[in-house]
Amino acid sequence: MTKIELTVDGASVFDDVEPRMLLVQYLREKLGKTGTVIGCDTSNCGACTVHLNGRSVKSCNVLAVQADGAEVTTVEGLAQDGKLHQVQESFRECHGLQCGFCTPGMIMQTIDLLNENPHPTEEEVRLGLEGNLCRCTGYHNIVKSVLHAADQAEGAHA
Amino acid sequence: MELAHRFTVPTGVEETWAHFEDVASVAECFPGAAITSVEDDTFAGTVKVKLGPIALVYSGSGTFVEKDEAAHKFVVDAKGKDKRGNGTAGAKVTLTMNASAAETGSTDVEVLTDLAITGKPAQFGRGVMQDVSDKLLGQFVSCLESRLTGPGEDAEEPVAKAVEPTATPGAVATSPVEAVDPVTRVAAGTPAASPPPARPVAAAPAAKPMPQDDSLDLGATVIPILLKAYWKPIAGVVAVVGLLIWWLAARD
Amino acid sequence: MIPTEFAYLAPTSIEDALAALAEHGDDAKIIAGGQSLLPVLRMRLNAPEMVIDLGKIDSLRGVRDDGDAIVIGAMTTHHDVLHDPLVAEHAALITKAVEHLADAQIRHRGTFGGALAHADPAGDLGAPTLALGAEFVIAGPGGTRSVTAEDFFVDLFETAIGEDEILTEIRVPKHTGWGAHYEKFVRVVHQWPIVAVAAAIRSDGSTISEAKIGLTNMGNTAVRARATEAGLAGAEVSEEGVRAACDRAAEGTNPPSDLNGGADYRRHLATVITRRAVLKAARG
Amino acid sequence: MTTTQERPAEQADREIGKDRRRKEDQRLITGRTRWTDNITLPGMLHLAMVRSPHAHAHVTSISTDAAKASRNVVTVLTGADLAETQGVLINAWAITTDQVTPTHLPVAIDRVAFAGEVVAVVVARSAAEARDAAELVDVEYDLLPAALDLKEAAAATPENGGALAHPDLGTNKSALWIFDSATAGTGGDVDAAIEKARGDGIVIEREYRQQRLIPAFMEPRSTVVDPTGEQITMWSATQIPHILRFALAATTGVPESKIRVIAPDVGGGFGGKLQTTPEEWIVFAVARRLGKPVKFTETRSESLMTGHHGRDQWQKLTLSAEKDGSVTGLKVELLADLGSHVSLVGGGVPVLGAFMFNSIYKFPAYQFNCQTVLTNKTWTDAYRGAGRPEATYAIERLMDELAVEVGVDPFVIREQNWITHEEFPFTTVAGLEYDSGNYEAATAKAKEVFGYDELRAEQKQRRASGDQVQLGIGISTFTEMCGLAPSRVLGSLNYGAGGWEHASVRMLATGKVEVVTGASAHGQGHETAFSQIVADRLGVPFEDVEVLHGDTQIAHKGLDTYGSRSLVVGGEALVLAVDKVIERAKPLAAHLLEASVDDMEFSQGRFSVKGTDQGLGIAEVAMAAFAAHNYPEGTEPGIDAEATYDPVNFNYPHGTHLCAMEVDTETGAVKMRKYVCCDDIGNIINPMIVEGQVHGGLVQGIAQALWEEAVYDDAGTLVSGSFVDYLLPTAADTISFEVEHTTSPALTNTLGTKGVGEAGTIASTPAVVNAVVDAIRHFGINDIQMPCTPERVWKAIHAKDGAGDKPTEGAAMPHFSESEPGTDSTEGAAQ
Repeated sequence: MTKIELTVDGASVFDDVEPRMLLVQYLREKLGKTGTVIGCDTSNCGACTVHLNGRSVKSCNVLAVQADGAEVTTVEGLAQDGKLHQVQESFRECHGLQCGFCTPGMIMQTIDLLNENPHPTEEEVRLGLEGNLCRCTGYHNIVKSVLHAADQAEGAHA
Repeated sequence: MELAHRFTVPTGVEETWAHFEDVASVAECFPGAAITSVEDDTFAGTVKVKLGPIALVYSGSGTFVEKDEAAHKFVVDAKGKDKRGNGTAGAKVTLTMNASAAETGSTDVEVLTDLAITGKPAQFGRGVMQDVSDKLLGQFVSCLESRLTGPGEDAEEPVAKAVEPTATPGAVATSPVEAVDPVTRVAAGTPAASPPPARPVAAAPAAKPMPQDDSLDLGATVIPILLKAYWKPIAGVVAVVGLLIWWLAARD
Repeated sequence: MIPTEFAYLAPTSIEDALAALAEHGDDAKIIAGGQSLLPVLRMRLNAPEMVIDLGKIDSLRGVRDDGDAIVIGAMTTHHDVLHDPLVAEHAALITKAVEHLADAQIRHRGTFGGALAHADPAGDLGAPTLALGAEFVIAGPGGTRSVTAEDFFVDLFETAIGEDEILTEIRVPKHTGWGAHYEKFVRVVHQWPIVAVAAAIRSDGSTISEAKIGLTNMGNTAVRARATEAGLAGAEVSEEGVRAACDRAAEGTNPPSDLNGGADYRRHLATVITRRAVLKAARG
Repeated sequence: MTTTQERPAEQADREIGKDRRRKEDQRLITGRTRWTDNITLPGMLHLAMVRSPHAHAHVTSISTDAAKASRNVVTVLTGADLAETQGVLINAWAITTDQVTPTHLPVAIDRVAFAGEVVAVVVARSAAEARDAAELVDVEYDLLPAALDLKEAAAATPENGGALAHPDLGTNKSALWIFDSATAGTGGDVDAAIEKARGDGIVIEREYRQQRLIPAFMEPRSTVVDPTGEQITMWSATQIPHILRFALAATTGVPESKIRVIAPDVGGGFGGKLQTTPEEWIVFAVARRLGKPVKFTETRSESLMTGHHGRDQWQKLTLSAEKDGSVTGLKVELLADLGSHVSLVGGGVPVLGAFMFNSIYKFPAYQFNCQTVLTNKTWTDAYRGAGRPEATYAIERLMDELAVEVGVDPFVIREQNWITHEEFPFTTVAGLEYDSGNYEAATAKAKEVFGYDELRAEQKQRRASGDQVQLGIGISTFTEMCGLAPSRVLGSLNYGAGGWEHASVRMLATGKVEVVTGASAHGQGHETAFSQIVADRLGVPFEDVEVLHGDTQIAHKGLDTYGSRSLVVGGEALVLAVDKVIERAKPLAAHLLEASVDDMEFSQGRFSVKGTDQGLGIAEVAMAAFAAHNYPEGTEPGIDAEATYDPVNFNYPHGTHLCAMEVDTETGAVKMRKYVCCDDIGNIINPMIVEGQVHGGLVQGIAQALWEEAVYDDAGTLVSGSFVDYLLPTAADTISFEVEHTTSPALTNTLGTKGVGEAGTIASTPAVVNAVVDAIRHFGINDIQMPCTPERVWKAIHAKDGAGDKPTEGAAMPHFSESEPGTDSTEGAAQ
């Protein structure tokens, strides 16, 4: 067991974990953050995407011990005071989800993408989501959701 | 998957055949192999394969299912399973010797290998296990070659005596040896090496530190000391005893 | 799926890491970004008893200017390499290759040195570092040594890094002002390249004076397209001007055959992709 | 005759037709979800499966001692240990009375029949420890020859020494299913038609491969069973909680009333979760045996290897036509790979296509025969479209070939042969009655939006200039049968269950409405669409409707979700239930208003007395029923109602899909440039959801055309067994689509709706392949086998100059716009 100390969705966590435990398992099994899900075992699908120190990572591809000292944000930590994040709103507005299993990862990756490039083209959005698989939407409305979120943010700043 | 290798050694057929009286010496030629027991025509042992991020240990046994002294042919059936239940590996190796037509007193040796790997290493193969298979088999054959050639001979002589490449037209190159002129390859700085020592067959030490255990680091390539011609009837999807590789979508 | 049990160390200096490696030897596995290692451990295709994490060694991160070369710390993430102005200015080929390496999440976590040490022939960094003549600095118990890219990539997943050594940094000779392009051929974008070509071209816009070309997934390691490089010197920057030289791109290669294409198809692809990469590099 | 309507203008006061944002989304976008794998119960144990790495072998010994001794292991069970209690897996659809159906045990006992079959189960206190111990289970196998190749397996007999998937059965042939229009009385003799065409018409013979696909839903399957209490509760990531409960009861001896199955949030299915799985049976058996809650969640690699696969057919097709292109006959001979067992409805999948090869065309004669074949691979079953994509692919590819042969635009040949809108209702040569449709209208709209003529001009120009990038246009004018299904029809096909659906409506005292449906959504948006239907019909606010589903204790009756049935069958049941509520409420309202029942009117949620301003809202009536202080003598104090709807016919959506593909002739790479579809799915409840269904369907169909294939090696190992090798497209591999609609309301249900869940998948695959072939036909190419990989395309293009493969069969055929009809590749027309 290895001691770790980190911040998850704004709350500090102290724990003892097996070194082999993946960050996604830690979030799900020990913290009950089941909003973050596991979709594959080869880091292709991106369903487990969270932010580690402000950057999107695949939490199935990080050991919990490697997150020691880090700040982790999951899909469950996005809404503030009951108000959804703009990207969450946009996914609902544009029907960017169907079964919803890939959605937490898509949303977390979208937020990262827009942080880096607030005004992406459609092509940039599509490339920016290359690490996230969806089987329901054909991506059409996911892309629309991301572009909508970018527009809304622009509108908010204007 | 079937793989074929051919080479020529500068000894007569009977003398060459005699080398195979020792069952273990054949089995131990398999890269990473450690023989734990030999009984009549059957042997048991382990094969440890390390390749990049992967390390697997197969344990199993092999049997000389056919040994035809008159035809100078033997067939070995070997099978093993991964220690962690990741799957199995099986190989049927058919080795035949014929007096060389090209050079009196020499023997042409043909090694045909029918390989099957099951389980995770095959499931996650990214379809390229062929290359690894060739590589391991190439090392196996190199080792056999070195034993037949006998210790002490240097690398140059067999090259001179090697048969010409017999790759069939349109054949898929399966070994660097085919694509690169062997002389160039040696000249290009591949460290010259002696044939692998007798047992256990560790990979030939290169210029870097190597663990001196019984594991095979595929990296520690046994230097080809003879020019070999590799060919392959049909490139199917693939596998080899103890040849395991797998590729992943992620990168460091 | 969950890896087998292992112990974990996160040393904060290279010396401590080397000491740990010396102590645990064959039972230890180094984890850099872990983006290739962790899937292998999850699949249980390896079961190290000890995992040594280089993530807390700050000195292994970052890019610096070192006269005629830039030096990239082995633990610099792909994302940081991609956005580094020194790399963009002096080794644009690397910027281009990293841009489409894996995906954003993996670029945030994966490291430049980790990917190179993994030595996947289909990895995106072998070809550009080989083409640019990078040197690999390796620390070991006896001190530090430097290995050329030609010598670094030994074989399939095999490098010149010894079992008791650690790759610490990569020195890339400056290619300031060279045009660069990394052209990747895939069926779907999250796939490993079927073939990719890294081309660095020095030209005045109409005539090529020098070309350096690395090929991805055309053999057990990244390889240089030497015949093409030689043929491009003095070539006009046009489809026809570079065609003959690029048609020789697959010479001396030994590409694999797999579900995505046979060796013969890859050899053909290499010539086309090389031509495209060269023209894009030369034309900026 | 069918009249096509424009979509009615949105009315502010009507819910139906509105782009209502989904009720489901709040929990899904915030991560407050209920996936099965999220469930944790006190004392819950975890399973790991020990699976065979061999495709076919005798299990000679299993040693579990080391595993049992491993840390935190509760027990290790083999098939023999579970033999008494594990039950069997059922085949619910024996397509013929003499179908050969191997016994399908959840845990194999003495023989394994595919790589991935479970041979032992480890139970431990954590999933990691279960996996650790699974590695220690030592299984010895004695290898048997494996039947892997479909054609070889079909030909194997004990006499010729071919490998048999189940040696004890003596054959790999499971069932031969035949439909012949001459025998059925629905058309002529196809062999006669072909024979005639060989003399004076056109005969096109082709063989197409439907490669094996994997549904690859994003949520791996997971099952939790809690035996605590009087009932055994199973949570499972399934499309079919009701069928699952029935099958568990039928095969384990546990009374159905003692089993509760819950499908909580389910992350996609696409047919892949229309299955009763060994893992579900195993978890059920272990939980019962140990009396503790047990969970099993598969890994992605297990999912790809052992979740059922789809498609996998060889199609031999013979189409006959007159010289002018009028079709005269179609003969279809299929080999369908079942895999190792005949799974839940696996054998029936090709039969679902049997009635669709003739599609929208007026074939005078038709024959379909299908041989299902057992092999030592993962079993196959429904995958989005199930039978109909295969049929549509074949006929739409053939119509393009016929157009080339005749030398006309592919639209001309389709128009010449399709059912015109005046001819509806139309009974087809396969015996189905198409109730409504308008192929002309959908085609005209699709062509216009697509810019068909402009793209054809560009194609011509590129071809003339020998452009390195060639352009191809692909057409697919599809129809399908969905809304599964009239129970009597299913009975006649020997299917083991019916095709009805159930709904109930519960009027709560507080004015809220609980709607219970037997459909079981996994991404389709039932909670939203069904709320819209109820809100409109009952006149209550959309927000006041709560849709409950996926729990056999709440939705006690149902037949679940598949085959584009939820709206057209489940929605109709809901309409019936709502109407019953209104009928039940009416006497109570009349009583409360002191009026005659005959004077009551119901409109927009309000009962009123004709000719007065007196009235009562439905919520008030519900409250009155709850209070029950004052209700008519001889009635019950309640207005809740339920209904079961059995459809009278299938449902026939159709549409025209147009696709432009660019082919890089230097590399063989194909790239989609434009995709337009115009679907006629009748009236639309929620256009936003419908478009989402179409988009997702399109990409799955496109993926079959271009990327996906489950590949086995010679030993029977699935080598595309992870997302590294099984290539799902990403956002960067796809484009935005233009989705249009025309509307011919279905005449067989109240709402006039048609199913849309599978339409995109069914239509898109042939459109894409037609476009790829169209782009390079001038190289002498008339087919590219799916998936159309760059290597296959490049080799086909370069076949002539010796750089690639042999030319495809009949490859000498020229493009229609450039040459005379008829070549020696096709019999008949050549003079």
